[in-house]
Amino acid sequence: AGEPGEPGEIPTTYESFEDVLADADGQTVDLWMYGGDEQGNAYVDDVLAPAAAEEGVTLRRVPITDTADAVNRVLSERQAGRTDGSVDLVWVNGANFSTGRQAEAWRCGWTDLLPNMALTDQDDPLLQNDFGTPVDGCEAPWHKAQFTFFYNSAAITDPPTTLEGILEWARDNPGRFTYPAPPDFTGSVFLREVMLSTAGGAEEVPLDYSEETFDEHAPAALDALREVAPSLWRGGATYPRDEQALNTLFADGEVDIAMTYGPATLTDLVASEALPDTTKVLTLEEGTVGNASFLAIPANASDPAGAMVVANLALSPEQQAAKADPGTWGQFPVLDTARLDADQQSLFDDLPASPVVPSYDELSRNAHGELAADWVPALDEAWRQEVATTR
Amino acid sequence: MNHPLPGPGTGPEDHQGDTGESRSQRPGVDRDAGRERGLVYRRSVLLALPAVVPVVLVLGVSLVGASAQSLGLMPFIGPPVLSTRGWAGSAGELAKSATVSAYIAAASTVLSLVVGFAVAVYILAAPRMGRLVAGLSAATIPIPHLIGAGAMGLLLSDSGFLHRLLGMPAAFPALVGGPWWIAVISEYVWKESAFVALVVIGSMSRSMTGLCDSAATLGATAWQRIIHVVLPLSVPALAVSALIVFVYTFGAYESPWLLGPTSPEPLPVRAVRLFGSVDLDARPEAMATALVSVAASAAAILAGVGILRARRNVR
Amino acid sequence: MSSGLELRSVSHSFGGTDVLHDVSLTVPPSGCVALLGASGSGKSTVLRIIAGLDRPSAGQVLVDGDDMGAVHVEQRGMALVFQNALLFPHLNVIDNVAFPARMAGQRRAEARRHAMEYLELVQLADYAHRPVGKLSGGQEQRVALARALARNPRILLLDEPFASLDVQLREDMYDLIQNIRAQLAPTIVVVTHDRQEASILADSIAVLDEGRILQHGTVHQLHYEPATQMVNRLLGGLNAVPGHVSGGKHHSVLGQLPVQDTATDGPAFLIVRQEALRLIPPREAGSPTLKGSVSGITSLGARTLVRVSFTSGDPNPEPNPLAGKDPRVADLSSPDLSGPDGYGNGLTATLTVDVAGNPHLLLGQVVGVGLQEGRAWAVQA
Amino acid sequence: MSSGLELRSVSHSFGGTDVLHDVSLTVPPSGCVALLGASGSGKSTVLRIIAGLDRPSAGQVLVDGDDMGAVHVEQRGMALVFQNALLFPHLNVIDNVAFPARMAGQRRAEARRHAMEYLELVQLADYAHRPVGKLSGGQEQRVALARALARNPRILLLDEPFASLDVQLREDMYDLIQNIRAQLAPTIVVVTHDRQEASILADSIAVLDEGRILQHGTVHQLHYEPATQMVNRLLGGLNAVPGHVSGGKHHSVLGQLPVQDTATDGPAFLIVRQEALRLIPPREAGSPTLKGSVSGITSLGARTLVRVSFTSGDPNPEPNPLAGKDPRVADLSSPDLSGPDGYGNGLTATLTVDVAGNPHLLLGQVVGVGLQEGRAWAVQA
Amino acid sequence: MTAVLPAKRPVRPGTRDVSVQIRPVVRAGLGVLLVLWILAPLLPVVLWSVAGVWRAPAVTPDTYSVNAFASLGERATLRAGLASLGLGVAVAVVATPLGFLGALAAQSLPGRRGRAVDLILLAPLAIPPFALVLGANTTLLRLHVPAFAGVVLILVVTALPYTAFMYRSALAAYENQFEDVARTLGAHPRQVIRHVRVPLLATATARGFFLAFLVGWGDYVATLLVGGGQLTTLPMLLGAAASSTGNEQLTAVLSLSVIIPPVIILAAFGIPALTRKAVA
Ligand SMILES: Nc1ncnc2c1ncn2[C@@H]1O[C@H](COP(=O)(O)OP(=O)(O)OP(=O)(O)O)[C@@H](O)[C@H]1O
Ligand SMILES: Nc1ncnc2c1ncn2[C@@H]1O[C@H](COP(=O)(O)OP(=O)(O)OP(=O)(O)O)[C@@H](O)[C@H]1O
Ligand SMILES: [Mg+2]
Ligand SMILES: [Mg+2]
Repeated sequence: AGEPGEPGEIPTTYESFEDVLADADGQTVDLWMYGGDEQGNAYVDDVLAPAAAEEGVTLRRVPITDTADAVNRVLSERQAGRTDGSVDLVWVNGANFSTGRQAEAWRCGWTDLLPNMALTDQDDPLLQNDFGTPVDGCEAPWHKAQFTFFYNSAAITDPPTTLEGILEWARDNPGRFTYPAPPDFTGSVFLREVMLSTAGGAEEVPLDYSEETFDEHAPAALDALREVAPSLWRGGATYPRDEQALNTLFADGEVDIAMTYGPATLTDLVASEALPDTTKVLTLEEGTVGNASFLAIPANASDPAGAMVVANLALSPEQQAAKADPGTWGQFPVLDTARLDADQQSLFDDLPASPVVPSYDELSRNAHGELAADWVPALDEAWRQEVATTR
Repeated sequence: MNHPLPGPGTGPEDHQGDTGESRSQRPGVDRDAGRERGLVYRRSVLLALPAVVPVVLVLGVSLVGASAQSLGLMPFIGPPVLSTRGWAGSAGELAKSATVSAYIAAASTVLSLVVGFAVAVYILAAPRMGRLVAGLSAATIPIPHLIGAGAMGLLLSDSGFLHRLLGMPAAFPALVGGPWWIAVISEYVWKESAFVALVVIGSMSRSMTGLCDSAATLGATAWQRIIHVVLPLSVPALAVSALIVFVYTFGAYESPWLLGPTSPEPLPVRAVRLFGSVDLDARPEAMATALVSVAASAAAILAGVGILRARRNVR
Repeated sequence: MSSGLELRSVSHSFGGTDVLHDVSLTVPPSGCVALLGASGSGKSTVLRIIAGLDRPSAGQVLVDGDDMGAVHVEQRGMALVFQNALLFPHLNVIDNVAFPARMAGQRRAEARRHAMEYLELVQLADYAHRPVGKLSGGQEQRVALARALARNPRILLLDEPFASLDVQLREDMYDLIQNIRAQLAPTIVVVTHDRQEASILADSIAVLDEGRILQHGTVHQLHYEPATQMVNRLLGGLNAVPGHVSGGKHHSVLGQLPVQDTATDGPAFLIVRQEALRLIPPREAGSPTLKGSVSGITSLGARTLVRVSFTSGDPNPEPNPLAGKDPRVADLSSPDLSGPDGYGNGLTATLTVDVAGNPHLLLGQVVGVGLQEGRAWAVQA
Repeated sequence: MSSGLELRSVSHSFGGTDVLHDVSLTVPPSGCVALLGASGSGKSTVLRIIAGLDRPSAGQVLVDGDDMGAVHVEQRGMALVFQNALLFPHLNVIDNVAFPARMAGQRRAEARRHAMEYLELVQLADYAHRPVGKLSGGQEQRVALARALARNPRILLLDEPFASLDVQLREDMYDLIQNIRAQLAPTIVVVTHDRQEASILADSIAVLDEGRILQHGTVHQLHYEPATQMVNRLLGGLNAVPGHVSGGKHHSVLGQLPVQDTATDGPAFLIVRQEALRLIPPREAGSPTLKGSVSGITSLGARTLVRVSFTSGDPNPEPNPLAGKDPRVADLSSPDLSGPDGYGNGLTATLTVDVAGNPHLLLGQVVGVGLQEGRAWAVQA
Repeated sequence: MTAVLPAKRPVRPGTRDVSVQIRPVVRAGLGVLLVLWILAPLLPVVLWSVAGVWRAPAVTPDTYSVNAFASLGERATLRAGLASLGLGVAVAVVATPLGFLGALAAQSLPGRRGRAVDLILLAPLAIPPFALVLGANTTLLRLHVPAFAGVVLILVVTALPYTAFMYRSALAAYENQFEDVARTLGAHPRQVIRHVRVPLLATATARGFFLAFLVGWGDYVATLLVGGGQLTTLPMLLGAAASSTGNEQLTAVLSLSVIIPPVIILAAFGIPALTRKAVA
């Protein structure tokens, strides 16, 4: 953010990255991102921000508990007609991105300017669509993630290998399984995975949302969840508020299986003993959903050039490699190895392996893409109506 | 005949409070009194302005904004379209949420008053230990509800501190996320009772000790002194704090969100969830929910202030 | 320094109840008026109105002829010592007394020095640094007095200022007030229930009853020439013999007594102060007495009240029994009890006599009563 | 119903300051003791300790011989009327009076009926439904009294209960207390500054000074045979002639006067109450007088205090000037002013004489002073 | 209250009122219960702040560590602390006098108008903070109100009910007669306020100021949404830390860092003032 500009000012457009660099010099970029991830915070503060400073950009991290807060802020500012927005860059994906797009809150068409975009695979579906919403150059990829289950190997010797198996295991072990209540991000994903599973596979459900397809596929999933509910933790009378609450249950031995959309964090959680060292990742035969997360620039950002510089920097092999180090953050890179030169490749090859989390290749075997964002609220609301309130 | 005009800055209580009504012997008197009452009145209004104006402005803007959003008149995207969907679409859920909120607020208020008054009396009655309790109780006031709720969660949740202290019995009740909102209410009572005690002690005049002595020599036991002297003299303070506690717990979000069950949802939890929803169409509904909470609280305040002032006139 | 004070037809009511009716009162500059009156008669209200704390519902307060209506309390240059001391609880003793000086803009040290002098006057210099909550009742009253004096007022209003002081201290305080009067000569209005105090402090006494001024006159007038029986009672007069006045004489069980010229004919009480009567041994010759029998004895410590009952049928051998040196005293031997309205035809009357020490009398004993300085006064019944 | 009350060597201090020293006091069942004492001498503190509101730092309070140490205030069956009324602000007048009955478990209507009777006793039935904030000072005091009486206490403690009442009402209240005593016979301790009040109400008077009991005796004893000059002053005695006692006689400017047998030799004040003296016209024959000149006149309204000064060189033509009927009165014609310690060698002495009415004297006028009932009493100086 | 002091002298054997002897015991018991009630929820927080690993069913932490305290020394944390302090003081400085004026006006205005002022002063309580903020935010943004000023404005409105009602209840117990006395002693109205009313209401002022300070010190929602990221306060750090797994220790430490400074202020000058009875 910077000096308040006049309302109604047209956002500057840039023709070349040189222009961007010129403009960016001396700007202060406010990066709004979820602040609950200590490793993430440390990476931005200690690795990314110094690198940005070398390019003449001051990077300031604004910690928030929920990305929706950032989107709300941008929307409010736009509603008020402010062009000197306080948000310059957001770590975003999925529904929040889609919301912003609906509201035309993002600056678009700027990613092609970034030199480092050339290192990504332009055809990678994860980078093309964000939860079914075309990216259209409105956000620059940052890292990839894979929905992952994990279990306590001290309690379960013979873990299930499919989602159906997990539900069956839950029925056989009353009180030992639960999932976060949607609209928690992780809980929502679990819901969709169950739907894909009850539908007979990811390919059975079209990515695009329509009421017909919803009516066709959702009921089976909801039935399955309703059926398993009595066997869940607390008999399904209540659900953990969010992924963090589920993790606490897992750590305290209340449940034996948990899940996350950010497997990168598991390494550190186990290392710091926040999770038991018997924690093991559970890979499903049918694969799980994967996504990419991005850095987006609001249309009214007051320092867009600086934001672009940071986004470009974040895509550099050095930063991507540093970020992929499980000791730093462990986030899966978005770069296409094929496009890197040998030196750059070696940066990644030299990374230590995580003792808990398998490699991205292994995790993303049989992976499928996210459904369109419209699915998310529809399913969440249906779950609230039919599963959450029935007990 | 001229009456002394009250100087600037003092309240009209200098004049026994019953200005006007009783002075009607002479026509001139009435006129003067009337003029003066006008002055007192105008000065009081001036006094009120610095406080009232920001409140009215901020609340007015907020309420108008919220109402407009609830009616679809202030969408983030697209043209404004008047619609009552935010209200009518979920009337049943709104009612259910309102009931839950009312339950939490009522239970928390009653218990806070009881505990708060007990703390206040204890502080008055026990010289040494009372000071400790007073200090500790005052020390809980700075704790934000969010932290209080977190702490209460650590204490009361399944395999929380209490459960562990008791040796992890299987029959440990569902305090956090259970059907009776016990952890939520505990947190409110824990925090708000300290507030009640603060207000009650603050309202006690110096003569309280003398009056208790007086009551004792008239045969009132310690308990009777509390019930028949301390309690009635604390009623105004208790009433005001009851109002504040009720309205606060009715509209607060942190505790029920952290410590309550997934369903049913109190009004504020529902409003926040809907407001944060990725579906922009949920905003009108969020605002409608918030406005129901506002309306209920406003009704409570209206009733409370009415009762309070009526009581004061009786006294 | 001092100012004349005048109340002109002041009335006051508290929410419908009339508390003062048409009260008029004049206090000359440097004068001191004592306000006497029954409990609840409106004395404190009068002071509050003078001070400007309550506004009268009608009438005016004038100081040196100027209407105070528009003058603020604090500009009236008056000080009021309240019935309950009302010391500021947030200030200690000396700072309470220093308050007026502070308000007048003096610096703290100066104001305290000044205050200390006044504390010495009320004999509380040792208590200067006490919190006011730790004083006895009488100490509180004295601090309140010192505080009011420290204001150096033109007009000093005192509401029962010495009620909780012991005799000795009270006398010291009387001296203090006399000194203040001699030196600074403020105009003073003092409310008291103690007519002795009123007599000592005040030039004149005003008697208030149910919000009306019954009489305002000198100490002597009020004692010996009360306007009404109520005034007599409020001044501690115990003797009011019912009867009636006709032809300048009061007729009662006691006989006929010439009374003041201004007495109008009709039913009337004969007022004789108990202090003006004395007991005379019946045998003692040459002293005109009225014989009666002792019907009650109340010891007041150093003095004793003896009630003597008279019956109209009593033999009254000596003529002019009440005739002392006063030529007005007339023949009581043939009392005319047949007043036109039949008033005063009670067949017994009681006189209370105030005697020194213990008279060693028995109930029923026959004694003579003589009027020490021969005074008789009739008031309308 | 009533109980004996005893204080045994009670001491008390407020945070270091000693307020009571070794106070012992016995009140027989149904007895009434008046506590007299200077302001701040600890009277209120004594009552609070008896009531159990303060715990003494040493000593015991016994009721009927039982130590009250462990008995709570409300179980002591006492009622205390505080110096400042302390009415409950949240209750109106009648509910204040009904309070004790309510505490004892009576229902509201019953308690109010009961309370109404007491309100009638204090003449405030009309004020039953007033908020207590709207009472005058005297009305508050009476409500407090009614409330205490309504408790029907075994022991009634009164702290200056009538200080703000007018004479008439005060007398009514005395009657009320007498009635209560006659009917319910509670044991009473009453603090007062009014020795007349003390004389009327109490069987005996205890005088407190600086936290010590100086004397406890009958009304008569305290007036005429005070233990110390302080007691004399607190009881309003104005005459203390310095001199010394030797051989059963007091020597002073006034001459030699036989005093009580128990007087020890040494410097002493001669105590003569002003009420026991009278002025005698110097010419009046046959009446032994001491001649002096009028040095001051203070009008007390119905009475007057006349100060008469005597000089040792004054011619005293008549022998035995103070000799009334008292055989103890001795020859004053040759005063021996050479006490061993030189005490009492002042060459003038002043006697104050309390006379009825206005004696019409001039300053400097020579008058004779006679002792009405011949009393002389010496206390150690 | 001397009236309920325990009897110091032991009762002689065989005398009455044994029940009287129990009362101090009951009272001590009650005291212990109250202390427990107040401290119980804080205990796990304190333990967590020094816990390394602490998993059920361990009653006390499995391992201890004070690592998280190091984060308190970080520049960002200190800056956040300063920001919180500034916000709290700003809110209190504005809301306390406004609350006083409002309370005075509410008390002196008759009937319906007084009630209206009362209602308006209490009204902010009725509006949940998020609704207040979201409703007002757009307008604040539109008017280009600087972020800090906007946050302060919103929080002042939130804090007003507290300051106003501290004064309301103190004024109710306040003896107007003291002002009468002061005026007869020559104090003009402004002096009456300065020398009588203000000191007599000092306790209420301390309380009101403190509560208003806490509104600013502990705020999250308004700081986030109105502050627009310009203002990073302790609660913002805390909120972020609390929303993830494995951060219990940091969360606990940050919680303590939010709680302890006001408690220190309280202990230093506040406790007597806050727990004392009203002066008047
Ligand atoms: N709470 C207290 N702390 C310290 N000293 C006190 C306290 N209360 C009273 N005193 C002191 O104790 C002494 C006795 O007080 P007490 O009230 O018993 O006097 P008193 O005889 O009733 O006087 P008065 O006739 O003026 O009412 C006084 O000197 C007073 O200053
Ligand atoms: N605030 C009030 N509201 C209504 N009536 C009142 C108020 N204050 C006093 N009164 C009444 O007015 C009358 C006069 O009161 P005031 O205080 O002037 O009496 P007072 O002569 O001073 O009596 P006392 O000697 O008992 O102090 C009393 O009957 C009292 O009950
Ligand atoms: Mg009065
Ligand atoms: Mg006393």
